Amino acid sequence: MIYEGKQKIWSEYQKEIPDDHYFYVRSCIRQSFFPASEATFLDITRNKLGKDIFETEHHTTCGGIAYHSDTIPQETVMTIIARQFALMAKNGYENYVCSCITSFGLYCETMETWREFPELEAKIRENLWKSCKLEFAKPKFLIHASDLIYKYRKLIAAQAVRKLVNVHTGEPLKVVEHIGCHYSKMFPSKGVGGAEYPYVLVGMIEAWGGEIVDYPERRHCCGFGFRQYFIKGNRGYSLSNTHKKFESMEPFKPDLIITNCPGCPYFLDRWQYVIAESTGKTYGQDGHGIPALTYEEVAGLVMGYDPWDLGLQTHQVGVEPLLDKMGVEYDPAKKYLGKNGKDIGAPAPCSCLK
Amino acid sequence: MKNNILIIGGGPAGLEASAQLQRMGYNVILIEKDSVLGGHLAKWDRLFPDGVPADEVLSGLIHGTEGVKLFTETEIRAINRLEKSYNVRLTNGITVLSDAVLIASGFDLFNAVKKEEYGYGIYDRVITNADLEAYFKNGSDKRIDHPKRIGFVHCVGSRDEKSGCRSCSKVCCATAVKQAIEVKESFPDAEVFCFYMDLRLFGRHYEDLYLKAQKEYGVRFIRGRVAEVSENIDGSLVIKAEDTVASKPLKATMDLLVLMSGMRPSVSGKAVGDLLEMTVEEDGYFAVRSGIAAGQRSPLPGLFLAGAATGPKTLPETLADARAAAVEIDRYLTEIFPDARNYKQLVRERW
Amino acid sequence: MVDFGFGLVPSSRMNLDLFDKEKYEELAEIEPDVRICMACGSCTAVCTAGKYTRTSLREAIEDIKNAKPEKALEMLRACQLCGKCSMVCPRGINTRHLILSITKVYSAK
Amino acid sequence: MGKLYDLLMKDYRLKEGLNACINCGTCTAICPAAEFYRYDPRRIVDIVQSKDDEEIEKLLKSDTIWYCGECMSCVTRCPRKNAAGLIIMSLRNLSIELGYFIESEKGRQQYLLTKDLCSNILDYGYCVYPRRFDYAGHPEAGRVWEWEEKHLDDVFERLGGNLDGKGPGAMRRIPQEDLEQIRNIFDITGATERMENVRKAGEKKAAELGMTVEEFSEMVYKQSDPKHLNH
Repeated sequence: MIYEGKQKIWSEYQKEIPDDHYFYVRSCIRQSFFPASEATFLDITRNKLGKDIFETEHHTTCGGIAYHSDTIPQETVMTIIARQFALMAKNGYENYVCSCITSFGLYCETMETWREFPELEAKIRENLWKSCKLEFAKPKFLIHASDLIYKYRKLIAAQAVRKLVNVHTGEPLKVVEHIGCHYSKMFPSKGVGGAEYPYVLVGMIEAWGGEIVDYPERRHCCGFGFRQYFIKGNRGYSLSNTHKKFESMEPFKPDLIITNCPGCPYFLDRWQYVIAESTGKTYGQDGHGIPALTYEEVAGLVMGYDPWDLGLQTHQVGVEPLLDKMGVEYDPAKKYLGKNGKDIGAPAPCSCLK
Repeated sequence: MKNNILIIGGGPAGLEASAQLQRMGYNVILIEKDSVLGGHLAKWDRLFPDGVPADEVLSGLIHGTEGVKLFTETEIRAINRLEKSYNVRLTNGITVLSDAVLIASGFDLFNAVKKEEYGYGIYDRVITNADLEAYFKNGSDKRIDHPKRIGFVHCVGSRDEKSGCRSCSKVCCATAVKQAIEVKESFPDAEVFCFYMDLRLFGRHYEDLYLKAQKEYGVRFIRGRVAEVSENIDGSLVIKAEDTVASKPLKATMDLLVLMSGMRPSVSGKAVGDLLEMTVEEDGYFAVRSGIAAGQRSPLPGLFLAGAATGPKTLPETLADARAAAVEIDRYLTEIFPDARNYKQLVRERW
Repeated sequence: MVDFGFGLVPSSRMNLDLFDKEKYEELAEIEPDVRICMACGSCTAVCTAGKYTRTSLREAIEDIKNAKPEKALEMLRACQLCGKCSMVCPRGINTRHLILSITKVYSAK
Repeated sequence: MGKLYDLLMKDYRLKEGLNACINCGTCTAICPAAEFYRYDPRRIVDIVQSKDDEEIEKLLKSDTIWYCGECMSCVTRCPRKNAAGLIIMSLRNLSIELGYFIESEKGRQQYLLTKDLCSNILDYGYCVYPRRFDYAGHPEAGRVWEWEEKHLDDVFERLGGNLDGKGPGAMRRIPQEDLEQIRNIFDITGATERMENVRKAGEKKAAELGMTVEEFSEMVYKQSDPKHLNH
């Protein structure tokens, strides 16, 4: 692997990311499964970086999951998107930051389709007025929330209390990055680093002291596949695609997987559980899995957030080996406590996965 | 009849046209931007279909240019069209008043780095056709270390709109087959695979070469374009394609992957064209005057084109082009150019 | 082991790393023309058995090269050795001999 | 030639997604579905560009068009700037519009998908809503979800969420006025009509099979014929 070759490509795919004043839009999956990640993101941008980032309670799903499950027409999803954009403009913002990768890809595609077919844009403008009495607007900058963390990765490193380094050996942690397919595969120029060697997560890992490992199936989808997951009869597809990735990364012995798509950390986590429980195979050390974290969680860890405030207890793959390597202090007894130490029980143990 | 003729480009087209025009008695000035003559031919080891050494062909071409005024490491600084002739200032300080100009600026090899998914310049064991020729010529390349499995990827920067190159580069299929045979000669134990979309083996003896590669060398031809390449922990490469004959995705591990970089319009040729405000077509190559019968004439009177400046060509085609250019230049300089009174009308009628 | 109601499913991806070079050389030894097939499909187009069954010499040759010899044998099982394919092969392959050779080499355990 | 093709061509996704295909196979080479289903996106594109209505109709009624996971990895690969994934989306769209989807096992799944995802959006403003994501239906969500499901309010409170709460925050209760607007959007852009049609088609199919809607739903959720898979 020739590092300089990648650098050359990275230098060709740098997108403009505005400095401040962001309109934040949440992700259905991230909110449902990783609510602490979004909370951490807002805390970092607002309180650690001092940025203005605004959220309105009136925004909704973009409809992307329903759209990519072919349950709603294109015109419907485009009008919902137009509504989100209108809310941004109404609140005086023009920098649109979304938490979801499916949304991000869909926004890019929608803007591109409107550009190519102005009559469609006109139709959506009309739809928006008819249905919501809102004025049509488009963002000046469309960015994914991971783009923002990427932009401020060095500021975060400056405030970090620890690095992505094994404190026992002094070696950098080996990190696998997984980019959501819809981040840049459709529009390579919209993603930091392009589609083949995206830099958005690599940049974070480098800035925070980890070592990136590139493995043959790096570019492959996690296997979500929308309808291929939601319907039980189709889940073999989803599972098998994740399995293919893990078989490919196994020889590299990664310590950690970092993701920027909301769904991927769920699938890369839970499918390890299913593979372990149904076949006995595990990919981490001594029967453990490989933790698959969101970029917000990884940022939070280096900045010294408590792992249980970050929600790491809601991953099925245990994160303790990673925390031990990083020298993160944590109280195992507090892992599953509710707010203010409330006892809310704990998950049943797995039969195979540690 | 000692007209000055300026020939731009010292590759096969420029050399051959120089030789022909010199023999006809013209005063030929040949400029070449590099320090050596021959263009890509100088970097190639052997040529399809019969494997003659490129050196031999090149020295033959150079030999024919005796008497030609030759300037290497020389480019054009400025060029003006006077009433009939071209006033050309060269970077070596010399100014030439030329009655006819031949652009033989050739092609650039596609920069394989741009086909990002193949990882040239990123994965250690991905090389190009040009790298392999250099290896055959010089005998060393640390990326080539007793490979057991070698893959050839056709159409790299050809027939690919994503890389901005729609056209077929014509020579890569035959080059791949030739190199597959040669690599098998160098490493008899190796398994060799060619991944192609269509095998365009149109020329004389090319099909024989293909048959030979299959029959005598056991080269495996797989119809399917390579979709992506990645690197294993041991540095070997994983390639993915669809075998479109079987309608199934496939993967294979390779120790060496050779990308058949195609032809792209020459960047330095384009710079010369810009000085003359010459039209290029959508594909980036220079436009000939009109249609298929235009031969070597450019839209500008007295300005001619030969070789890959007007699109991908094989070596024999390039040489034929050069000879045709010589004939057309001669015709122009004898039938149109001398008639000062009727020059404009003759240009209208016969250019 | 837990039953989730679904599980890993088989891959269709052909893996050329599994190609049995020695066996193939054995075949090429007795029928060298296996190397020169161009996969044009003429044989399959005229195949008598192919009209009624899934028989295809073109596919069988592909299957062998793609490390799926069992599929190749399956592809040739209904062949009646009528020889029409040998009449149309543009490369003049002795297809009957090739079919017999494939069966001989790859059926042997 | 081409009544169905003409209908397809009205779809912006097809206009964007279909240029002339050269059958190179780069899409299939990396397609997650081509590996785990009996599926070849290259052939789908080729059939559509053939404009052969008979073949297109077969596709619209088949399982084949439902194998794609819409990851769009094919878009990055195509040397002719085709988008097999977008072509699939327009085929699915037409299959639903014409009611053909109900003919195939995989297509039929739209009945459940439409019901679940659209009602999540209309009822809550989210595509996924944790109270409707049950461990029983999703055993792969793990022991940890089994636990979270029992303590959703506590878990969300602990993790800085705002489950069903007022104001902004993760999984907040989206105000009724906003849900009204989403419903209006559904009404005027054809989503409501589509939901109705899909529901009716599903119920009709259930009746044809002599099943109650519940039995039908259960079957659609779990059924997977081995014919979809490679051997």
